[in-house]
Amino acid sequence: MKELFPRGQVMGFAFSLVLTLVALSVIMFDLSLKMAMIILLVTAFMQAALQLVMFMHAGESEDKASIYTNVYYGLFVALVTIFGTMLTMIWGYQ
Amino acid sequence: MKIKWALLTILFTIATVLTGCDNPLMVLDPKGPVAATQADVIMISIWTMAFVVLVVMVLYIFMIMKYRASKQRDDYEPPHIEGSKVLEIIWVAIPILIVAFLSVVTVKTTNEVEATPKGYGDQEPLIIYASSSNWKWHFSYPEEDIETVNYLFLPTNRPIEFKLYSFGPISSFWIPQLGGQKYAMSDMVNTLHLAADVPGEYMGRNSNFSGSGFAQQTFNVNVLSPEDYDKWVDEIKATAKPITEEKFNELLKPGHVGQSTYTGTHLEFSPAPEGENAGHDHGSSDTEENDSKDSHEEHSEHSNMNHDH
Amino acid sequence: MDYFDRFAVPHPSPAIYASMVAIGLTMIAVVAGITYFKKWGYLWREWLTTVDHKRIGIMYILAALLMLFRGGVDALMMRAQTAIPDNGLLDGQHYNEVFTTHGVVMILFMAMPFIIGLMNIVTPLQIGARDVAFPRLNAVSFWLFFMGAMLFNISFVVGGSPDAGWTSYFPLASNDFSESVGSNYYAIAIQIAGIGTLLTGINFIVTILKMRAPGMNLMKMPMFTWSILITNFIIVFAFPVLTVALALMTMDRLFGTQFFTMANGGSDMLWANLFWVWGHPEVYIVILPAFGIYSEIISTFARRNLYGYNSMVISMVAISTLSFIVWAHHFYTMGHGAMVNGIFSITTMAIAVPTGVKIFNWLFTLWKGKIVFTVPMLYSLAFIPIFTLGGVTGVMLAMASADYQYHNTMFLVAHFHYVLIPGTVFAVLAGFTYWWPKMFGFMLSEKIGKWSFWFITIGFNVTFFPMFITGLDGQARRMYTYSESTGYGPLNMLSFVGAIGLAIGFALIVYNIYWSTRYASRNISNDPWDARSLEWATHTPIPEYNFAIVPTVDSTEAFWDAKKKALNYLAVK
Amino acid sequence: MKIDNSLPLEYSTEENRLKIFGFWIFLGAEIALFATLFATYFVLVDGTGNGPTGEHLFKLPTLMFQTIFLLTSSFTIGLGINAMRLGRQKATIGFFIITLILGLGFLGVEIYEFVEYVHEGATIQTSAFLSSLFTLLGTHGAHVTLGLFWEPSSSCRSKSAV
Repeated sequence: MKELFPRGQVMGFAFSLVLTLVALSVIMFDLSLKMAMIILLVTAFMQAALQLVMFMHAGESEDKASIYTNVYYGLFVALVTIFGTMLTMIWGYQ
Repeated sequence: MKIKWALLTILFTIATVLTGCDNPLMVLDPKGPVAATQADVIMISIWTMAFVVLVVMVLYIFMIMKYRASKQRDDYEPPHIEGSKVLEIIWVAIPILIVAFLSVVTVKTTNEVEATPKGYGDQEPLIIYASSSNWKWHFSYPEEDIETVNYLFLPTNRPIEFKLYSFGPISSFWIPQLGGQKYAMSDMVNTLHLAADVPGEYMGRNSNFSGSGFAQQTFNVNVLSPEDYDKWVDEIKATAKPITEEKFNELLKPGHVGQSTYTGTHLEFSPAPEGENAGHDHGSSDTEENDSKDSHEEHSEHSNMNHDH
Repeated sequence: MDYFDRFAVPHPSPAIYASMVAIGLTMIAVVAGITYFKKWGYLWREWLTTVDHKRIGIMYILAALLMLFRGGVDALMMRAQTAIPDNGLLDGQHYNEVFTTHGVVMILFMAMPFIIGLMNIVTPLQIGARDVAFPRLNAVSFWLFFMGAMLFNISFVVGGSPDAGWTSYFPLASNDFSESVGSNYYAIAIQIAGIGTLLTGINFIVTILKMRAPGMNLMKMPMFTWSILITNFIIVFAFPVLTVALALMTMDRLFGTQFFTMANGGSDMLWANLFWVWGHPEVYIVILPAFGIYSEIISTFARRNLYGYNSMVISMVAISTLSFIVWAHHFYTMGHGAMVNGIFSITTMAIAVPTGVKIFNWLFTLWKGKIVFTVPMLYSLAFIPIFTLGGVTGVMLAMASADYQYHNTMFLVAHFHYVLIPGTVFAVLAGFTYWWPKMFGFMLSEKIGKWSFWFITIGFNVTFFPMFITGLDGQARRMYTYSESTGYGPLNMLSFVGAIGLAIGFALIVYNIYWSTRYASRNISNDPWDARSLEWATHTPIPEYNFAIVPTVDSTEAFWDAKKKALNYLAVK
Repeated sequence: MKIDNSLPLEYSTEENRLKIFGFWIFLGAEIALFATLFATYFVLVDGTGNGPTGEHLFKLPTLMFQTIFLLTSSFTIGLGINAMRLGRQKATIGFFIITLILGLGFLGVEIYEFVEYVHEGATIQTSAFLSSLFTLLGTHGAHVTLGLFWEPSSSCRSKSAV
């Protein structure tokens, strides 16, 4: 039975639940918008990283380097798209 | 090397056209401080880039003249050369310096053209609402309480702030000899700072494609001395009819309408999309010049009207 | 809207009827010809259902050439209409459709498939692979592209071409201002082709990263393969943005959503923003492979190895990263403050640095070389000065304060044609001529090729250089007419003359294909150009499995080195 | 077919190795796709027009359920793959079925949520904010749905491999 529940995965699951609780706490306690956004972003990123490494086995094959490069490049493009769009569409008009 | 001669001839013609004063190109023939700044930036960049082109061309001509097969021995074996750290660092470093120089110029002048022109800061700017609709321009002078269609009168030596917005597709408000263009859009107001030094008649147009009547969406710009300008305003006030909502809606219908003049402005019944009328909020405020007592209801009417084509 | 109206031509003109008849007659002729020669079985088995990367590549190039002529006819019509002031050849609406389809067809259905075709044919051969990683997916990609292209092209027969510019800015492209169905075809046809391109991107990344010949580590890959790898990364990360943008456009037009509307909180600027988040990387998607092609050709015909291999690779990686952070320079005039425009000016100008590195590396590849002026080499050499002009005008446009005066003018039109025609069209023509003997087993005529080269190069400069001047004189782009008093007439006439030169050049290319197919010698070696990379190591015609024995590689120019050591490489010949 | 037993089951053939790697590249494209949808949402979040705002619509319990369902399902599919690698057929199928149920649960809650929104007069056509919200959530839901179809088909294949 024990072999069906590898320690790492169970721990990972528990940790992801904790991250969710932290994210939810933002809504529970009336935090400032800035604080709330920071907490949400940090937990979201940790959550994504956790899923990639723990459950999707990003690092187990021979293509580890390519896969990580791809994911990092993807994250770079994602951040640029989101924050760049905010910059050109909203923040840039002060 | 026909192509190079062709290119050189063309370049030469350009140079003569650029420097020859008979019929200078509009953008390089500024009649106001903003356009002058921009013409200066353009000339700085042309000279800098001419230097780059020169370096490339010299190297290029040298390489293809000297190393063509017809000039080599038959048994000549070109060597294997990996590259050169020194040379490669040089052609990274020099472009970086050039780009850095142009960056400084850009940032400085962009800030300049986005503000009241230098030397005009002590004067109250003349605010003109310039709105586009298919395919015409409406100019509202809140200060004088008059409105013109498809032509503009401006005084010299006074900073002018255009408030740009659109009753239809994105349009771009452009008077090349007074300064660069900016978009007029339906859900927000853009501010364009210009000023004119020299009285005269200039071309203005929408330069952003907006449908089948776009080519003719032009307007005349008449720059007058302040006295003549005041005279013109008085004359309008004495002769023109007031603009009504019906008349304005009539004007908004797609088509070309020629020039016309009215007393009063459409801002009273159809306010510009700024402040609380803005389509979307960009955080902090655009300054509230518009003191009409519109309510949200009126605004939604206005945006519906945009929609009912 | 009546049911019939959705399919009828909204504003029939003789030109459209003529094209409809021409399309109909051509299709009948093609079907009749295939039936007469009993080629249906051959066509079906060997081409339509093929998963062979070489044949798929050839089909891509064939489609691209067809589209080149479609877009070229559009271009000629535009130049003819503007050749004289107040010309009445086309009306405003027709002109708008013509420049819209010219833009879309040339970028998405000519440049892209031409490059993807060359990449299909050459990349697996250059890395010593037997096919791409997912051959069936590759065929799916091609057919998605082809169907997208055909859907876009028949739009003007069945409902009217899109008329809002290739950028389709909202609200102009919304139901309010673009009532005909043309823009729906735009959204859906490009979407279909775009998904095909995205799949190609994934396919080639996996192929290049996983299927290289033993010994060929990343820094031993030929430069063309490098450029394709980087291009495909840009495709994979940029095309999803287009997918989303077009989906939102489709929903706005067909399902009444409010993304880009003028009321209910929509934002027309968001379309412009998303379009260019994809659109700027797209420029590099069509230009980086060209850089790869030139690197191969210049080093082959200078008879020297590529100068500064490492800096060539680094500069392409730098360009790919920068390509994602410059898009706002397409709308400096949208009203952001000096801060945003300053940032994007600097990132844009920064691209000049890695691009400059490449120009100098090519120049120094010629150094101490032994230059042979073949047709592919002529295109590559003409590229350098013309592209330099395109590049430096790009730096000028990047300067926000000055861009307020260039934006939306013929200056901009001149700039991007000075970048895209030498940067992409010359490259695909060079690559096409260069790899032609490998594809078909005979060479294209050098003599006719040189004639078409000179017509194209001179015609190009005569067409587009005047636009720099009319742009600075205040001529906006996309104007279907202008009055005589503007003084734009003579230079526009010159452009038209140049366009005719270009047309003759392209017609000569077709004649060259015809002539060489009939008369060129079939007796050529596997390596007729005395080239340097692996695709020349295998037999001509290329066997279906490419290489009987997968070659082992230990340098960037494995095939060249083997020839020098007089090794009977791969047991060829 | 050459089978390499030193690697986990999924990697044992060259074809599978290419497919898994290709799927990772595809995930890169998915990152860009969702980033664009998020960017759209962030830009339009204040574009509520005359429609309801997010504060008015969002409810904590449905959010909670959805999150927990999804997190647990990725945990159970991980356990399923672990069991598959151990060759425990029954456990594998059990975990896969639990995953399926969790996925269905998520979709159920999402559909319920959408119906609620529409009842409150918040449709995809009401405002830019709602257009972007429905599109973002809908695209995610579509991914979960695709996963639901894919999972049984791939587990059938892996069952035959076990």
